[in-house]
This record gives sequence, structure tokens and C-alpha cells, in this order.
Amino acid sequence: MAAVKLEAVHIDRGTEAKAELSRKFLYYMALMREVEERIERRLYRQGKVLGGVYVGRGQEAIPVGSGLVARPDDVLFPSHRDLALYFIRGVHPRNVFAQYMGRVDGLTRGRDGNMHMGDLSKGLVAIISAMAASVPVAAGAAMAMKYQGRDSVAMVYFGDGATSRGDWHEGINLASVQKAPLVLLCNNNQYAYSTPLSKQMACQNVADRAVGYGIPAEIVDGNDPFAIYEATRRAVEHARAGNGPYLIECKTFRMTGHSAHDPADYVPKKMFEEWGAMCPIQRMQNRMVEEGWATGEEVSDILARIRKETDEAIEWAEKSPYPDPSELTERVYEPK
Amino acid sequence: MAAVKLEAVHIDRGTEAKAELSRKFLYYMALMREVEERIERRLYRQGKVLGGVYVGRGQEAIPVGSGLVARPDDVLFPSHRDLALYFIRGVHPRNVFAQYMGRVDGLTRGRDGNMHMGDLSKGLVAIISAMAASVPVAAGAAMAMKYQGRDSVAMVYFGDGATSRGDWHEGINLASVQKAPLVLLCNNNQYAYSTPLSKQMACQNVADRAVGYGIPAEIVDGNDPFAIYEATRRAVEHARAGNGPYLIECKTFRMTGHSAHDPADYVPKKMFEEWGAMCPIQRMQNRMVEEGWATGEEVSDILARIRKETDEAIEWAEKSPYPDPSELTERVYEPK
Amino acid sequence: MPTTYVEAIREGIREEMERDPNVFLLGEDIGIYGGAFKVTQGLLDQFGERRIVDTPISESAIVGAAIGASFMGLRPVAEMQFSDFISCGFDQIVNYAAKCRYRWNAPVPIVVRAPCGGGIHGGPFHSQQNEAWFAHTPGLKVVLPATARDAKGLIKAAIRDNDPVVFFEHKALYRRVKEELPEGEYTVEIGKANVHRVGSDISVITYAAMVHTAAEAAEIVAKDGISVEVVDLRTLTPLDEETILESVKKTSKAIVLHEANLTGGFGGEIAARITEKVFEYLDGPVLRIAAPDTPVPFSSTLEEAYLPSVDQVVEKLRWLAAY
Amino acid sequence: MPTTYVEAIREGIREEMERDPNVFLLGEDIGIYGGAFKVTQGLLDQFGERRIVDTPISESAIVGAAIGASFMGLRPVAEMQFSDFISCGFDQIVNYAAKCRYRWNAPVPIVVRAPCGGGIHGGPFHSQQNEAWFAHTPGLKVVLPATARDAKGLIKAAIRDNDPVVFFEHKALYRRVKEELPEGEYTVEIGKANVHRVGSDISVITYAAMVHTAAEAAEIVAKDGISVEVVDLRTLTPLDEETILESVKKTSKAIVLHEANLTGGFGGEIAARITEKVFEYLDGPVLRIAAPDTPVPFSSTLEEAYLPSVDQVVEKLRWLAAY
Ligand SMILES: Cc1ncc(C[n+]2csc(CCOP(=O)(O)OP(=O)(O)O)c2C)c(N)n1
Ligand SMILES: Cc1ncc(C[n+]2csc(CCOP(=O)(O)OP(=O)(O)O)c2C)c(N)n1
Ligand SMILES: [Mg+2]
Ligand SMILES: [Mg+2]
Repeated sequence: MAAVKLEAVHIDRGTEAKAELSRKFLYYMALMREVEERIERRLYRQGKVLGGVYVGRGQEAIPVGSGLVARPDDVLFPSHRDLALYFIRGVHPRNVFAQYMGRVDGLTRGRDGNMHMGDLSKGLVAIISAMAASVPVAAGAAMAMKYQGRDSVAMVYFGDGATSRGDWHEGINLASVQKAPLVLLCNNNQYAYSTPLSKQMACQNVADRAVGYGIPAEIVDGNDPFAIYEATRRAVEHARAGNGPYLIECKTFRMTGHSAHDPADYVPKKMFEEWGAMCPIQRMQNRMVEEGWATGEEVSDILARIRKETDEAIEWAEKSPYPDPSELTERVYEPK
Repeated sequence: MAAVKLEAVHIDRGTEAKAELSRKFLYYMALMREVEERIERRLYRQGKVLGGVYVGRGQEAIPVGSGLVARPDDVLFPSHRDLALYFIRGVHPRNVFAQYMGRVDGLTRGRDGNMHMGDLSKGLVAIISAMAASVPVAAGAAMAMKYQGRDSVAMVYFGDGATSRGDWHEGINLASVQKAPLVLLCNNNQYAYSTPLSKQMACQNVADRAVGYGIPAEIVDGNDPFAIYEATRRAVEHARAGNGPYLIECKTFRMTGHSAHDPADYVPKKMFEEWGAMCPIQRMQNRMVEEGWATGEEVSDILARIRKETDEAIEWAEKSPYPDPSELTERVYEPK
Repeated sequence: MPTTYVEAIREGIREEMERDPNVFLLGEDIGIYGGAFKVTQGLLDQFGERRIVDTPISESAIVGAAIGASFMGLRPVAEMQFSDFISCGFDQIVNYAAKCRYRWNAPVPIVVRAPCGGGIHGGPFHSQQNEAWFAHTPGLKVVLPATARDAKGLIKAAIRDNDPVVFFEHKALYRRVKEELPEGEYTVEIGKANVHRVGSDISVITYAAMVHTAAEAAEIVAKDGISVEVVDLRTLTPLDEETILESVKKTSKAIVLHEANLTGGFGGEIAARITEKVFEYLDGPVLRIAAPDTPVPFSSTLEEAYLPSVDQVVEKLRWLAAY
Repeated sequence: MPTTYVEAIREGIREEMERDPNVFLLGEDIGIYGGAFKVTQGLLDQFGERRIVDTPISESAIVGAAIGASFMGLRPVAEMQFSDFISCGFDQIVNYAAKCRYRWNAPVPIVVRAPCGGGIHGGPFHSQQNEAWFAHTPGLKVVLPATARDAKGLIKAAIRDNDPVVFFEHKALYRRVKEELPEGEYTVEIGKANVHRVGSDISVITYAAMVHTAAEAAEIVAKDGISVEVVDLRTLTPLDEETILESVKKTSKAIVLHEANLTGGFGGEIAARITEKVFEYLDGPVLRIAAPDTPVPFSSTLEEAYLPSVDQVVEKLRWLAAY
């Protein structure tokens, strides 16, 4: 599939509101990029990060554009490429670095690695590895919101490949029947590990699958946070109003291998080039300046601030100790 | 949902061909009905059949209309309401009775009960209980046919409720991507046990789900074997030609409880009445006479022959011994 | 009036639903139909569709949704129509529910109810005893009541428990065992075995339906002067090792009995612990009695031969007594 | 040139594919990518897309399709990307594949390959050793090679076997163990243990990666004059009870060692059989060494503490020797 060429989405707000939103978009996207670059290209290569590293390079617009729509009482179920959601919810980068390095100040105290992290108090639910396993779980959270008479929503994130799993089907189907307030966000980055879309599904779009659940779906430019923001607003409104699930398919591309150890030789070079030109962060910077939402200098300031924050965060995280082996058998069950 | 009111399907053949087909339809549908009546209403109540009894009363047109299209090298994966497929494939009713009564002459030698039976030499694969588990298995059989360069097909049967299962989704998706010759036959009888369609799925038709797999689907009158026959011919042709899976949704109704111990109080009486009037067997009898395909007497002869065969089959089966306990631990693995 | 096992479970669920508005049920055909075994019969009338949720045929989604609802502060009780279908929701149980607390401190207070066991001519897919899979999965609690009293007390305790509980109900007991239940509110602590019958010569360590088989066998050999202690584990995780070991220290001889297949069954665990921890007390080998290593067969002759019988237990008791 | 464990498996598969045109592979990313662990690297070039099938992320469909293809006379070898994901295809394995032969005489000659085990910082979902679930499921064969030689011989035997085989490959061994393989064609019989090291004082019964841990520990205590026999089971089902019992009869002392969680692990089965069948030969309790009952933790300090270590084995060997 060639890159989706959609017009930049213009949202219906005053210039100052748009400018402010654009600065948030840029900040969170660039922060995610910076943190993941450090993890994947530095800490991992230095042997400081153990285990697998999966990043969302090129896909930052998805968690950012959607995550900024969520209210604090909405609950998020990120996939392994949605780091920005954690920052939006107030997780500090230093705890993320600590998580990747297996230190006690990681969100799981070193018990799990990389994006397998969550914090219920921040409305962030940790994935398990099995792709799409979050979908029924998010459906249940959404059912509970309805049960409790709250108008909050559950937002669940997954890739194109995950839609092949039985759990994906069962979860959406249950939520649809129950008219549960579930917003489904697919990052269709056209690959699942080395497997291209054509070997993953025989329909054209992930959105086509919504028909089987009687729910609305839309396809958006996954590299434009404004487009995602607007679609998410529609989705959330639909769900809060009691109309049930809503699926958003974000067409994008994974600008890296599946994980840090994957050179992605199986991806045609041309795709990286084409999609590289669509980088959501670069596009946002350009647009901010073009639209007069920020000066070039202001943009540089944001990026510089991020680098500084990141430097400090790594320094802090490296001082965090490894968990003491005595913790090993703690908290398998509720402590008495 | 009200009864589907479709015109009787007229197939493009000479009268004699149609007459012959109608006699086959009637024979197999009525045989299935008779055998299941004996099992459910006599043997079960007499305590001779142990375990659960699930019958396909009112749905006989589905296995019959489709099963008669299959070639001997096509492989069938019946659901628990498709008894006629066994007869079409040459299984004798006496072995079916023996199966239900747990005798050694049942297809499983008493190891499994009711419709959990198969015979690879006849191209009949036994279900396991888990709904839709056959779908990926049938997908694999279809992939193998392609692998072997054969133009046969796999035909898999399931109910509306089964389409909620992850296996259903994974199996169709895999078959679709692989363009495997898989014909999917849904008996949409509007209930899954006590659960009505509206609590099972949020789309209107099972056929709507085909969109998500990029495969064709059609909806047919599930109480008209001619309609099913014709649809199956289209499906099989599509699959044999290498175009991949094809879904047929047969709208029908379960004219009984879920199983012999279920009085089905949860079903509105009106539905039984409405659908009772659509009985595929009665309709076929009427049409045969109307169209001049058979006289009333010829129809009665067919039914009388069935009763006689059934009487003899039960008598035979009741003489079949129970398996000897010494067989218990045999054949868990290939005997050395 | 004596209460049956199935009524006891229903009453336990009802009381918890009355007590705590966060308790709700989900599963297949549990509403208007009252569940395949009528465990939830009448609850829809009392609590309505909001709290008794009929789901599609989606075991994985049922367990997953229970987990998600529990994150929101609810206390879901999910029904598997038969314990055999738990395999369809396996990943959600063993990987999602079991590991959240350990990994990121997120409690998963759910109950997964699973009618298990043979003796009802259910055949290979309606008769399984697959508790061992879950007892080998850290993070889960595994409960299998044998009596009406325990069934009620344990389902209540399971619903209140802050960890995921797999609650096996033995189908053959639903209507077969009954007893007078204690007046008023009570729970039975998860993780405590019960000495079902006191004895001094041989300990039979067992659980679920086999408790009754053991008790019958004990009654028979009592006439030969063999005094048998029957320990009903009631929960496999947490395991009440202390009660097991105390019993064996007293009797010096032990038989482990379960309905599940022998090989890889939880009986191995119990036998191993006994041998490892009270080896010096043993006056004979620890024997195991269990189903043979086959699927559960359908036909009566085969199923009868499959299920561990009173006779088998009697025979081994006599053998061990004479050892 | 010595062959690594991963190469040995690849060569075994390649030879079988060359020998039998019915053998084909299916799984995620096994084609152009060569599999997450590169087990199938190069096979696509040699055999083409017809015989090396990249599938969607659908473990249940992968196993199910393998079963269906096997009914048609093919011999599918399915890859689970990690053994942890086998839970997603669980029902197809334990209920469909395992029971067909018993129920209706339909053989299911499939192999489900599953890279298992810890020591690679994989955390809770990329490190599991869940063989016990399958060893408790009649109808399945369970194979876990520890050496390159066995890995090749056993994968070949598994592919030729007419029953469903769950084939666990230990990830930490893929590139860590290597040896010269026998010239030419060979298979290793499924169901036969191997006395990995001969000894006379204590038997260590183990399998998979722990064979090497046991052997190292044996080497260390040999210096104290303790002679340890290491029995590598290689397959749990069928279990080579004879070799286990012969070894224990000789040594009179036994330790059972595995990497899986202790409780409900297959070690209980082995310990129970030893106690039951050669009780009179035992000069001490049968000990078990296994991982504690927690998920597999990610961080190095925790994972190191989690995995059974040479030190732990040495300590228990010394304790038992002195018993
Ligand atoms: C059930 C399951 N099978 C296999 C894997 C291994 N795996 C991890 S990520 C991945 C690809 C996921 O693709 P997609 O859903 O498109 O997400 P993306 O990584 O492209 O964002 C695979 C196969 C897994 N995590 N879960
Ligand atoms: C995975 C699974 N869960 C539950 C059941 C119990 N069960 C048996 S049949 C049935 C209803 C099936 O409904 P449907 O697929 O519509 O088929 P029908 O019986 O209506 O033909 C249920 C829930 C099962 N067999 N498998
Ligand atoms: Mg993807
Ligand atoms: Mg139905």
C-alpha cells in the first residue's frame, strides 16, 4: 500500500487553541521519539536495556492525537508502540528508563520489561504479550463503566496484525453486543513483525472488519495528530452517548524493525523513504511554523527542553538499583 | 427476526433431474428427522441414550441441500445439527443409534457420544464440543488440498452462536489469506442455547462478517434445500477455482430446545408457529406433488421405507454390546 | 431443610450480590435460562440484566471482560458452561489474570466458576478435571469444594478474595450431596483443608467428588479395623501443607486420590511433598489413585472403569494397611 | 565442525522435508524472516512458500490448521513464536489434537514447536516452561531435548511420529550448546531417557536446560567424592519410567530438577513415581529443585534468583549425600 495522502485536518477552533494543541502534539511526539531513540539506539546497544525493545517510531501521532482527547477518568490500554500515552498520563520518563533497564523505579519494579507496564491510578493498563489480549479486557472495563453509570470510555490500542487474533474478535463482539463505551484504535503500520498485511488479512482495511460487529469505523491519516484527535473526539462522543464501540484505523508505517534486533530487511527500502517523508514530527514542526502557531525558535526550544529532560531522566534512572533478589517471591498474591 | 420469506428456488435442470434431486432431498431430510425423533423422543426418554442430545429439527435442509453437492473427495466438518451429512456419506443409521447409546458399533466405539463422531475414510471429521473449533481445522484441510494440487473443498458447518468464537475468526481469516478452498455453512437458527441473536452479535446477518475477510457471502432460505443446493454449487465452484473461501448463511430456526433436556421456554411460542409452517420436509413433500415430481403415494412410500429402516436400525443397535472395560486404555497413542 | 451443593453455591452468590453491589455475573445462558446446571436460576429475576450478563460464546472474552471490569472496582463472577471450555479462555486466565498483581501490582479479584468432573455421561468434553493446569500457574487460587457447606462458604470467600480464583464445581455433586447449612452468614477460608474424617492408620488426601469416594471406602475398611483419615484439601492453591503433613505424621501412611488423570495430576505434587517433608515418618510408599491416562470416555462401561472407585480405594487401603 | 542446538533442529527439519514431501511448516514469521530465533532460516529459499507458510497472528488457527492438514495426509510442523503463546492455541492442542485418535481413531501427526525457558531476560511472557500442562493431557507426546544431538534426532522422530507432539526447544540452548553430530541419518527414539552422566551415589532426574545445570553441579561435587548420575528424560510423555527407577535403585537417592515452577510441575510426578515404586530402595527423601512459584521475572537480579542454579543443586546434592 502506498502512503495515505490525506489533506492535513483543520480543526474547528481558534488559532490560539490550535497553536496550543500543536505545541502539545509536538512535545509529546518528540518526547516519545527522543526517549525511544535513547532506549533503542543507545541504552540497548550499550547493553543496559535487556530483553526486547519495540518502539513506535513514525507512529507517534497515534497515541498523542488520541491520548490528548481522553479525560482522566477514561482508561487507556496502550499497545507496545504507544509510549506517549504514559507521558500524557503523567508517567515520568525516568520511570520509563528505569522500567527498560529493569530497575526498581520502573513501573513494574523490574518484574516485567519494556512496554509491559501500567498504573491503575493513572488509568493505564499494562499489556500482556499476547497480541489483542487487551481487547476483551478493555471491553470489560467499558462494560464496568456503563454498569457504574459513568460516561467515561475505555480506549484500546493494537496493531494490524493483532486483528487476526481470536481475542480481538471476541472482545469487539462482546463490547458491541453490550454497547459498551469502547474506542478501538488500530495502528495499521502494514507489518506484523515480518509479515505484511497481505499475509495477515484478505480485506483491504482493518476498518472493513467493523461491519461484522455493527459498529462505525473510520480511516485516518495515522501520521497527523490533528486527524487522529478529531476522529477520536467523534469516537469518544459516540461511546459516551451510549452508542457502543467505535473503531479508528490509523494508516501509518513502522519506521524501524519490529524490535531493536530486527534490521527489517524484508521491508522494501522505498517504503521507508516514502513514509519517512511523512514523519509526523517533522510535519508538525513545519506546519506550526507555516500556520504561525510557533516560531522556529519556539519549536527548537521545545526539542531542546525534551533533550534536557531526557538526559536527566536517564541519569536518574541509571542510579536506580536493581530489585533485591529477596523481592522475588513477594506479591504473587495479596499480602496477608 | 421474522421468517425469511424467499421464493422457492427453481433450479435450471430438466424435470427428471429435479424430480430425482427432490426425492433425495426428501429421503435424507426425512431420514434425519426420523432418526433424531427416535433418539430424542424415545431412546432418550427411555434412558437408553445417555448424555446430551442435540438435534437439527427444522434445519434438515442445510446438511441435505449442501451435502448432496459435495464430491466424495470433499471433506465435511458437520456441526451438531447436521446428522444428514453422515447418511449422505454412507454411514448407516444403525451405527448412529449405536453411537448415541454408547455401544461398540457406534462410530467412536462408545468413547464419545452423540454427534461427536467422524470417519476419515468417508471424509467426515468429528467435531469437538468447543463451538467453531472445526473452522481452523477445516481451513487446514482446505490448505492441504491446495498443497496437494487437488480441486476438492472442505465444507465446515456451524451455528450463529459459534461465530462469536475466536476460533471462527482465526480460521476464516487464515483460510481467506491463504485462498484455501473452504466453504463455510452457517445455520443461523437465531438462538445459541438460550441466547438470542441480539445478545450474540450486533450485526444484522452472519453474512455481514464476511466483509472483514474479503470473501463473498450470501444469505439463503435455510428451509429450502434447493436454495441451499444452488448456493453451495456457487460456493464450491468459487472454491474449486482457487478463489478462496465462501460463506453461506442459511436462515432457519431450531424447532426444539437446545438439547433434549431443554424445554426452550425462553423462545416466544409465535416463533415456533411461524417457523413450523416453514418445515422443510413438509414443504418439500408439497412441492414434489405440486410440481409433479412425485405422487402422494410415492412420497408416502419414501417415508414408510424410512420408518422401516429406522426400526431395523434400532433393533440392530440395541444388540450391539457396550464396550468392554478392558478397552479403556487402548489407543490413546498409536499402538506399537 | 437440607441444602444441595448447587443451591448452596446459588445462595452464596446471592448473598454476596446482596451484600456488595459490585458483584455481577457474566457467562453463557446464565440469565433467563439460569445456567446449564441452573446454578444461577432465579438470580436474573432478583438482580436484573445489569448484574446478570448473558454473553456470546466467547470464553476468552468472558474471562478478559471479567478482568477488565475488576480493574474498575467490580467483582465479576464468570461462568464457564463446562470446565472443559476453560481451555478456550486459557490465555486470559493463566497469562492475564494470574500475573497482573505480580507484574504491576494490579489486583484481579475475579472468580471463574467451572463445572467439572465425570459421572454424568458427558464424554471427553463435558467431564474434565483440569485443575492441575491452574494449580501450576502462580497467581491463581484453585478451589474445589466437596460439600454443600464448603461450596457456599468457599464461593463467598472466593468472591471476596482479592486474587483470581478458579472455582471448580463438581457436576456430579450438584444434586447428589446435601446437608443442613449453618444458620446465617459464614465463609470458609480459602487455603484451609478440612479433616473430613478422623482416623489413625492411613491418610487419604483428596478433594472434590473423591472425598465422598474416600469416605465410603473408609467406612468399609473400618469394619476390618483400619482407621482411615480423610483429608479434604478444598483448595489446591494455596495448599494447606500443614494439615496434610500433620495427618501423615500421625498415620505414617498416605494415599493421594483424585479424579483427574494420574500422570501430571496434582496428586504427584502432594505425594512429592509428603515424601520430601515427612520421609522419616513414612511406614510405606505414598500411593496414588487417579483416573488412567485417557480422555474421559462416554459409554457407561468405560466411564465406570475410568473413574476411581470405592473398590479401588478399598483395595489400596487394605494393601497399605498390611504393608 | 560442531553443530549448535538451533542448527541441529534446522537440519533435522530440513532432512525430513527433503525426505517427505508431505512435511510442511506453518507459523508466524518463519518464512523470509526465518523465525524469531532463526530456526527456519534458509528453508524458504530451499522449499518455497508452498511448504513454508507464514501465517497471521493466530495460534489457535495455526494449531487447528495443522490438525486439519494432517487429516489430509500432510505432516505439519507448526511453530509457536514463544511457548508462552501456546496458551492462545491451548484448546486446539489439548482438546482437538490430543483426543482424536482415542475418540474416533483419527491420527493427528503434527508437531507443535515451542521455544521455551528463561535466561534471556524475556520476562513473564517470553520465558515460560509450561510442559506440565501438556504432560497432564493424555494423547499428547511431550519432548524437550537438552543437547544438539538429541534436538536433531528428536525433531526428526517427532515429525515421523503419528501422534501429536509438543516439542519444546529451550531458547537459552539454541546457541549455547553445540557438539559434533553423528554422520548421516539418525533419529532419537521418543520415550527413551538418556543417562547423561553415569554415577552411583545420587540420581538427578531432569530435562531440558537443567541437564547442563545438573551436569555442572555433578562435576563440582565429584571433587568431594560424590558420584552423581544425571538422567536426561528427553521426553515426559511417554515417560521412560524404567530408566528413572533403574537409576534410583542403583543410587538410592534422588533429586528431581526442573526449570518450571515447583508446584504442580512435572517433578511431582517423577518424585511420586519414585516413592511409590522403589520406596524400599530409598535411603533419603526425594528432593525437588525447581523455580519458585512466581511468574518469570524480567530483571537480571530477579531472574537469576528465579532460575534453579548450579549452587542450589550442589547444596542439595551435598545435603542428600550426607543424609
Ligand atoms: C499471540 C501472540 N503471538 C505472537 C506474538 C509475537 N509478536 C509480538 S509483536 C508481533 C507482531 C504484531 O504485529 P501488529 O499487531 O501489527 O503490531 P505492530 O508490532 O506492527 O505494532 C508478534 C507476532 C505475540 N506477541 N502474541
Ligand atoms: C466454546 C464453547 N462454549 C460453550 C459451549 C456450550 N454450548 C454448546 S452448543 C451452544 C450453543 C451453540 O449455538 P450455535 O452456535 O448457534 O449452534 P446451534 O446449537 O444453535 O446450532 C453452547 C453455548 C460449547 N459447546 N463450546
Ligand atoms: Mg503492525
Ligand atoms: Mg444457533
